[in-house]
Order: sequence, then C-alpha cells, then structure tokens
Amino acid sequence: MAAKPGSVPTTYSPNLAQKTRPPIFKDNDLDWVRPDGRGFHQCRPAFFRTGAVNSASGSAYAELGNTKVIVSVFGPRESKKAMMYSDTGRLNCNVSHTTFATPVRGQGLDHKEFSSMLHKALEGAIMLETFPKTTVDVFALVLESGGSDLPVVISCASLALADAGIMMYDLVAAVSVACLGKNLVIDPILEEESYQDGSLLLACMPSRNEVTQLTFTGEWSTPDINEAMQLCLDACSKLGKVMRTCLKEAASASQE
Amino acid sequence: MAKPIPKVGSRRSGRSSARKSARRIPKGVIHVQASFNNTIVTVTDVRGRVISWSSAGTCGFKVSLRKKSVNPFPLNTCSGFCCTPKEMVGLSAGEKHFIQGGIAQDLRLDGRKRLTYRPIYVETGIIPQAHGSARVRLGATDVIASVKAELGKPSALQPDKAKIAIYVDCSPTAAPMFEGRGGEELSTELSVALERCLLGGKSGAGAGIDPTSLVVVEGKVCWDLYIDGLVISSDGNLLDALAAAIKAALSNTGIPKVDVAAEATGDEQPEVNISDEEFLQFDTTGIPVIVTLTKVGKHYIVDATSEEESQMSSAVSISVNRKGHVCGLTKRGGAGLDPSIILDMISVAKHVSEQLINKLDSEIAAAEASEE
Amino acid sequence: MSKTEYVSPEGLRLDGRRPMEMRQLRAEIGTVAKANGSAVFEMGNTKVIAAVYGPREVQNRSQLINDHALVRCEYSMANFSTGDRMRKPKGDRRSTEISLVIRQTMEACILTHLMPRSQIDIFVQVLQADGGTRSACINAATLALADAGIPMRDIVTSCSAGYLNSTPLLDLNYIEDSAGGPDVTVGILPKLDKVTLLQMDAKLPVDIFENVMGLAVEGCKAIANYIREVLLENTKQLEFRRGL
Amino acid sequence: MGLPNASGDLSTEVEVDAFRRLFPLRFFEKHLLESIRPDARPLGRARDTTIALGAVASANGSALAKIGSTTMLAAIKMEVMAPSIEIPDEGCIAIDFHMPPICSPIVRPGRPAEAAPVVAKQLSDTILSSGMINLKELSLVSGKAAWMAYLDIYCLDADGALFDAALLAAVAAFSHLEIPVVSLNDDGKIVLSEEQGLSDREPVNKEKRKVNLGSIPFSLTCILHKNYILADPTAEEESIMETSVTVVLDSSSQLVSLYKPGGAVLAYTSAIQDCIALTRQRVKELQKILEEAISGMEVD
Repeated sequence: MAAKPGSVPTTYSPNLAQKTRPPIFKDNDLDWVRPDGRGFHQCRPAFFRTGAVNSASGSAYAELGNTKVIVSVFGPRESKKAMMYSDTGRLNCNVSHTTFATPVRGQGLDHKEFSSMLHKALEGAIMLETFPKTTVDVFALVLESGGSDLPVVISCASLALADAGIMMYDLVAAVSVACLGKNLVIDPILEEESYQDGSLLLACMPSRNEVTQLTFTGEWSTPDINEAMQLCLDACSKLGKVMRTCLKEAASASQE
Repeated sequence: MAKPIPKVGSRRSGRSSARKSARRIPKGVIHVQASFNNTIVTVTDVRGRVISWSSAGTCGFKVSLRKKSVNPFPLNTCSGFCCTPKEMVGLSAGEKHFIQGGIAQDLRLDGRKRLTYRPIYVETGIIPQAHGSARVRLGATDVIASVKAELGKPSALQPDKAKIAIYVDCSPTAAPMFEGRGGEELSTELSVALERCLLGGKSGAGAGIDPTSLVVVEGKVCWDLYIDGLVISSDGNLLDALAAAIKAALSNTGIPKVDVAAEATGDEQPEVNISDEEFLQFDTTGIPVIVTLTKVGKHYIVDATSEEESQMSSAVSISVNRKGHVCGLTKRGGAGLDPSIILDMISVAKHVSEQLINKLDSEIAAAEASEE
Repeated sequence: MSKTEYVSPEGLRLDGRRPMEMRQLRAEIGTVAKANGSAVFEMGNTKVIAAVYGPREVQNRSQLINDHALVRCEYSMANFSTGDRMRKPKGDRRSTEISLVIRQTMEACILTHLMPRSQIDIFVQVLQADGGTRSACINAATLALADAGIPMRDIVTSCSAGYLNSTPLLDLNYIEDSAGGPDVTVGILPKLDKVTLLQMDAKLPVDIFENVMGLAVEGCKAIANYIREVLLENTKQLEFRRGL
Repeated sequence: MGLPNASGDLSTEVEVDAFRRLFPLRFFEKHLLESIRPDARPLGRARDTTIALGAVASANGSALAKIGSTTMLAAIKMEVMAPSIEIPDEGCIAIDFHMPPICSPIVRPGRPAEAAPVVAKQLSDTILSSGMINLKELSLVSGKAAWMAYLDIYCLDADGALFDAALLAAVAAFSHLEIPVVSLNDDGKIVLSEEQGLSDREPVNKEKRKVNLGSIPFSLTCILHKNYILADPTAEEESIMETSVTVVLDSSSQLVSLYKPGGAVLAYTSAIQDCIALTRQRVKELQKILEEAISGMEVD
C-alpha cells in the first residue's frame, strides 16, 4: 500500500524536456523585459493583512507576486528557564519554509540563515527594554517562495509585531535589489535571483531613516552601491506607507 | 617551518596579569598602571574579580561588597561575534567607560589608533593532510583554515562551475560557551558571512575564487573545494581573521593536475588520472579581505578586541578586493545606521583594506618562503 | 588481516622509526590567550590543543558538588584533522567515549577537594589525527592544567604501544593503529609510579602484554621527562618576564 | 458573551473574562445549561467554513480550508517514482501533517507538537482507506513509472478540530489537483511535455489530467461532556473538556472511520449515534461548500 514511512521510494520531479532554459537576458543587452513585465525599478504590488492567525498575539500575512509569507508573534511571554536573567527583553526569530514553497519539493526545514538575518533586522527597531525578563517569539512560515523571500519576511514580521502591540521605534521595511549584468533590478523574482550577479538587501526604518540590516553579495562599485541603496531606500519608504495604511485600516475596522 | 617562540607569558603582561595573578594573592589588591597619558586604577578582590576600575585617578568604590559573594569566581566570558551589547558580563561600568573614552580619544586600550590592526602573524602549510592550510593570529585571536579538494560532479544547473563550500567551526577551547552545540549558532553565522563575502553572487560574478577554473570536464568532473575554518582562540574580529586565513590557505593550496584518460560518452563518468607531481596553484590576488568596522559611540574602529566588541552598537563587515570593489557586506548589531554613515564606512573600509591587503600579502609571502 | 610488513627485516617501521622509538614530541604552553591554561601537544603528526577554564562557578547548579570540584571534558575533532574530510556531528560515540576517558584520568590526579563547589572545564581539540590521539589529548590536558595552576597530585602522561609482526612497537601511528593488532594505551602518574589509565583492545598473551605495557610505561616516563622540561622552561620564562 | 451570569458565590463579583479564566469548566457548564456556547453557537452547529482552491501556485494542487479560525493549507506536489515490483501499476500517496510554530503558542521551533503525528496518521489512514483515490490512476507506465503524490498539510492557525479542517483541506486539494502532462524520454525518465504539444513525443497521460475522486470522506469532531454533545469544538473547548469523538463519513453517508481516543466520558451507543447524525448533516454542508468552491474555480 501507499505511504509507508521509511520505505518511501526515491522520487524525482519531472523536468522540462529541454535541458537548460535560455537565460532570461543576454549580457550587455540593456532593453530586455523582466519575466513579469515590470520596469526595472518597479516593485511588485504588495498586499498586507494583519491578524491572519487568531491564536497568536499578533500576526500578518504578506503577498508580493508569488511570494506568500505568514508571520506570527507570540508574547511577550516568560523566557525559557535555562535563560539567565536579563533586564531587557529577548527576541527569538524562526523562519521555515513549507515543503511545497519551492519549485522542487524541499524538506520544510528551518532556515537558520534567514532566522538570524530576521533577528538582526528587527532587534534594532524593537524597544526591548519595555519587556524585561520575557521573550517575544517571531515565527515566520514561507508558504510560497517567489523571490525576495527574506525582505518580505522582514516587512511582514514588523507588521506582525505592530499587530501584537510590541513597542517599536518604527516599522521595518525591507527591499532587495539584484544586479543583472549592468542593470539594477528591484524586488527580483525567483528566476531573476538565480541569474543575479550580485544582490543587496536593505532593511530600514523609513521615518527614522535608519538602516537596520544591510547585506551585499557579488562585486559592487561605489556608484552602483549609491544607486542601489538609494533605490532601496525609496522603495522602503513607499513600502512603509503601504504597511502603515494596512495597520490603520485594521485599527479602524476593529473600532467599528 | 618557522614556529614562533613560545609566547609564554606574553599574555600575562598588561591588564590580564592583574586578573590572573590576583588569584594567588590572598588579599585585596589595588593595581595602578600608568599607560600613555592615562592612569588606570584597578581594584580587585582576592579572587581576582575587578571591584572597580577607573581612569585618571577617579577610583570609586561604588560597587557594593555584597556583590562579591554572589560570584565567587571571575567570570570567564567571551563576547563572541554575535555578542550583543550589554549582554557581556564581567566588565564593570568603569571598564566600559574607559574603553569608550579611549576610542573617543583615538587611543585604544592596547595603544592602537582607531583604524590600526593588531599585528598579523601568518603560518602556512600547518596541516599536511590538507591541500592547503594556514593559521592566522591577530592579537589573541587565533584561527586555522584548511582547503581540501575532492573530485566531484558539477550540478546540472551550472555545469561549468565547481562547488565551493565554507564551513566554520568554533572550538570549545576558544570559549566554554562553544561547548557542545553552543558554538553552532556562531559557526553558521560566520560561515554564511564568509560565503557571502568571498564567493560572490549567485552567478559567480565577483567571486574571489573562480569556480570555472576548477572544472576538469564541463558537466562531468570538477574539483569541489571544501574550506574549513576553526576558531582556536577568540579575542574579537573573528571574521577578518578567518577571511585572512582562508586567503592564506588558498594561496598555499596546490591542487593536483588531472588528466582525462578516456573521453567518455553519454552519461558515463570519464576516467581521470590524478598527477602526483604537477600542482595547480590559485591566483589569489582577486580574493578580497574583510574589514569589520565596529561602531562604538560615535566612532568606528577596526579589528576590535572582544572587550571592545562588547561595547559596540553595530558593526559592518565589508569585503573589499584589490581593485577597491566591494564584494560583500554584512551588518550586525542591533542599532540602526544612517545610510550616509554606511557609505562613509564603506569608503573608510576601502582605504583600510589597501593597507591590509599589502600587509597580508607580504606576510603570506614570508610564511610561504619560510615554509620552503 | 593483510600481510603488510609493519616492521622491515632491518628492524625499521613504516615511518623509519625503530620499534622502541617514539615520534618527535613538541609542546607549547599558553596558545589560547583567553583560557586559564592551554597547551599544544604534538606527537609526530598528531597535534592536539587543550584549554582549561576554571576553577570557576558551576554553570549548571544541579551539577554542583559540595565537597569537591566538578571536572568536565569535551573532546572534538576538527573537520580537517583526518585524511578524509568529513563533517561529524558533535558528540558522536567515539568522542563521548574519549571525553569520558580524559575526564576520568584527569579527575584522578586533580586535587578536587581543594576546590569545592567549583567547576573545571577541559576542552581538547584535535587538529591533526595520526594515531595516539587519546594519549596526546591526555598529555596536552596535563600541560594545560599545569598552566592554569590547578593543583594536581602529579602530572599524568600517556603513551600507547602495540604488537605487530611479533614485535612490540612504541607510539603507534595511524597506519599501525588501524592494522588491527593489539593497542595498549597507558596513563601513569610518573612520580608516584602508578597507572591511572589502561586500555587495550584485541587479545594478547599475558607475558607479551606485560612486555608491551612495560614499553608503554617507559614511553610515558619519557614523555613525563619532556613535559617537566617544558614546564620548567615555561616557569623560567615567566620568572624572566616578571623581572624576578 | 453577553450572557448574564447566574447567581453564584463568586461569579456575581468577578467580571466575565476573569470568571472564564478562573473557572473555565463552570463557565462552560453555565452556558451549556442555556444550550448555547460562548461564541453564540448552538451545541450542534459547526463554525463557518470556507474553502479556497489554488492557494499555492508552485504546487500541482492546493487548497486553503478554514473552519472558524482553524486554518489549514494543503498542497500536493506530484513527483515520479519507480513503482514497487509487487504492485507495478499503482502510484503512491505520501501524506504529512505539519504544525509549524506559527500556528499555536504551544508549538516552539525544534519541538514538534504532540498532536501533529497523531493527526498525520489519522489523515493517511482515512484518506487511504476511504478509497477516495484509486491508486491505479496514478500509474504512468506500468512497472516503470508512477506518480508519487506528496500531500503536505500545514496548520496555519490551530483553534480546535484540527483533523476536520486538515481532512477538508486535503480533500479540496485533491479536487483541485491537476496532473501535468508528461512523456517518456530516451533514458526512460519522465519529462514534462510542453503545453502546446511542441514535444515530438506522445504524452503518456493525456487523458488523466484529473484524478477521479470516489467517495469523498468528510469528518466532524464532537466533544462529549456529561450529556451534552458539542460539535466542532474550539481549542478552548477541547482543552477544558477532554472526551472527543471523530466521525468520518463519505459522501454516500457510509461510515469510514470513528475515533474515540479515551477521555473521561464513557460514550453510550446513543451518544455515538447522535454524533453520527450530526456528522451526516455536516457532510451535506461540507459537500455543498466544496462544490461551490470547485464551481467558483471553473468560472475563473
């Protein structure tokens, strides 16, 4: 019969008959079109909703293109017994993917790198001293991965924190930029990410104009860095507005 | 191999001597140390626990004596790479103030300026079993990197690129908190940061090591590189030290030349002969160095010791290659930074990296020469 | 078992040593600056670092012992320490066993009753493994404990010996170790002339065993002499640096 | 929750919320006397239920099911396997149920929830024994290749009746499942065919793009407490009153399975029959909801 654990045969997902897909753009080709028809400096439309999970103290759902993320916040609640006394609060982050998030079926394991990046992006924004001796748990689940997963997780998590009523200096909005050949492409999708020469991720608090997390990969020259950072900062402030509206709508809806 | 003179007791000089030897002195001790233009007064109890420490003669006995009975032993603490400010125990308010004050005056605890590195010592070829290895010491930070190459098959998605992986391990010898699985979090964080800074983007652009140069037969055979880092002793700035060790290990690496014996058809793996005599050397000029700028107060410093790291508000690690291009960047630490400050840090890092690359290259060359 | 000759007709071993010859020893004290005591110990190609932290406050209150010190030990191997590169999960069976052996051996010689309610951590890290890691670890741990100034009854030294091609061999290297012959690891307190550790696998006639063990004990004594020299040299250096 | 508290010793003096926390059982029992539940449902009524199909684009079939605030996301990924020698012309279904830390304050990362493997086992037993899917339909080339359907169900919000919601999501995902067109290449491997038939090879499963769902199982969990039967409990109700009965019926009202995992209340046959009767009603509701969801999908 089926589904005997331990005796599952090895499986593979059927690939396209063609061995390799042609690259989505050619080198030095300046006027290629992005696979989803966006402009280079155009973000995907963002959809945010708070209160996605009832049993959590705060939660949010974010959808940008095919990237779908849900984040729950629990706490502030008692820190684990083994933890030493701390006069500031603790932040605990965990990011995991569903097995069906990626085109190839994954294992659905925790993503340690994302977890620590999320932690670093958020800790600067949260007023940890407002909840001593306790822990705030931020758990994220990537339902579907469609590129730029981490920035979406970060933005969504800050919204969930706001929904949970955790004191923050500002919302954290995050955006990534991919460098493809000579072009800078904002908010890349999965396909673009797999061809990128370099990437830049920026998380910031838009109204304080403070960067909480920043990473680069690949080779960047100074003018490119300036341009990419400016692009990200602008996009973050726009994203911040969208997030703010979402919170306001949720608040006014609950008042009614 | 030029083994350094056993640096017995070198660490017993300076401040740590106060802590260390105090254990053997049966009474409370006041240590007065005149350094540069400051005078440090350190009061320790019998157990070596610093009761108070102040600079310029302002010695306040503010710490209540009751506190002494709580912790009968000096707390051996390590502020790791990820240590957040305030979490580091073992530094008194006076000590913290002293560190911060020194940095503000451009005169750090060990007499360095803000943008000066500690002396770097490089030893290469210390692990004969590996294809390449190096040990780098930066002050009391001590790391080993080894490179091992294994014949493998490139992935179907990128048939012209070999796999390069970096794993870092934190030995519990460096700090008791790395015991068991305690070092795992830091190890992953360091590995990820190094991969980000040294291996370039997804398409391989900007990588220090060219993954196409390791391919023997496209789509069939390639050398997979496994780079292992081991932290033996940690006194801050692990990332820079590890990156330097990896650079040194790679320039020490010789990969055996491979001849393809018979051209295989279809899906078969071609047979290969591994040569014993001819070795392939890497061109390591393109490998970037990592410069970590740690922000303490309003200023930033390079090559922070663990005491200084405990006082940081945030730190930015920037990897810069010889051309002055940024090859990777990671930020850590909670506090936010103004974008203009980040840009300024990048330009400072570029400036510092020039000296660092030159210094490191000459150290590597000297180490290689002494090895032969 | 293969018919490899481990001892040539001229009486030389694979690495050119004589049967009773030990590999080159090298020791260095104080390699880990942050530790209370540390040492590197090399026996030929086997290279081990040991670091000692403590005596300090007991971290886990439930492990606190009222009348003597708690001694803990962790043994770990670097990824690059063996010929084949592998990533082992921490705390596999072999390292747990060796940790236990080192802990028990060291605990026997530390004057734990002088340091009640405290904890001493010994961490050993193998940088290169070429046979005899167990012995090298114990020797390194002794040096590190001495460097940390922890009171001990005596130094503990350890050495291994084996029996291959009807010849007792001192200080086996990896190839000899994996030949499948008997392997006797001995740890002694040289001044008291007492054996604290004795491990042997494979079977061996009693009279030959006595021979092999005698050889290992001789090895331990030689190591003890070397360790004493290193410690003395270190003390002299310390004296010099203090300006005494 | 506007119910006035009946006169009592403490209850008159404390606020409703405090009373609920301090004496949860008495709070509920007072409601039960009035034949109503704290969320204003009658005892036998299930919570509002919705199904959204095609929630995950990267999967071959997916569905999001909500019962009250309990939310389940199910997705099916089809992969190819070599069938076992004993049954060369049957495919396989691998069912897994996950409770990620986001779903409930009880679950923490690294420590899987106790309930997850239990529900997973129940689900795979139910789905495989109900005969909803004929495994022969999942065969591609007899003895050479067959489909392995990986069904993963994620609990996004846990608020009681996890099994009911998970089963509903799983069933809905199967009804949304669209099997890709594939063909056999020279190496004996299965590859995707282009949609427009650009491939020169004949697809091996042109006719089998959808699986035929036989009798579809639906379930209802009831809580037994004293003489009361509460359909579709919330997490709070489940934590207070521990005896639950889960009845699974298929679309033709045949009993597929029945679980009563212990509990303090010993159920009489009459109580079980009442549960089955409630389930029968519920199955009709669920069938309608599922049909609406499917027809809504087709309109799009």
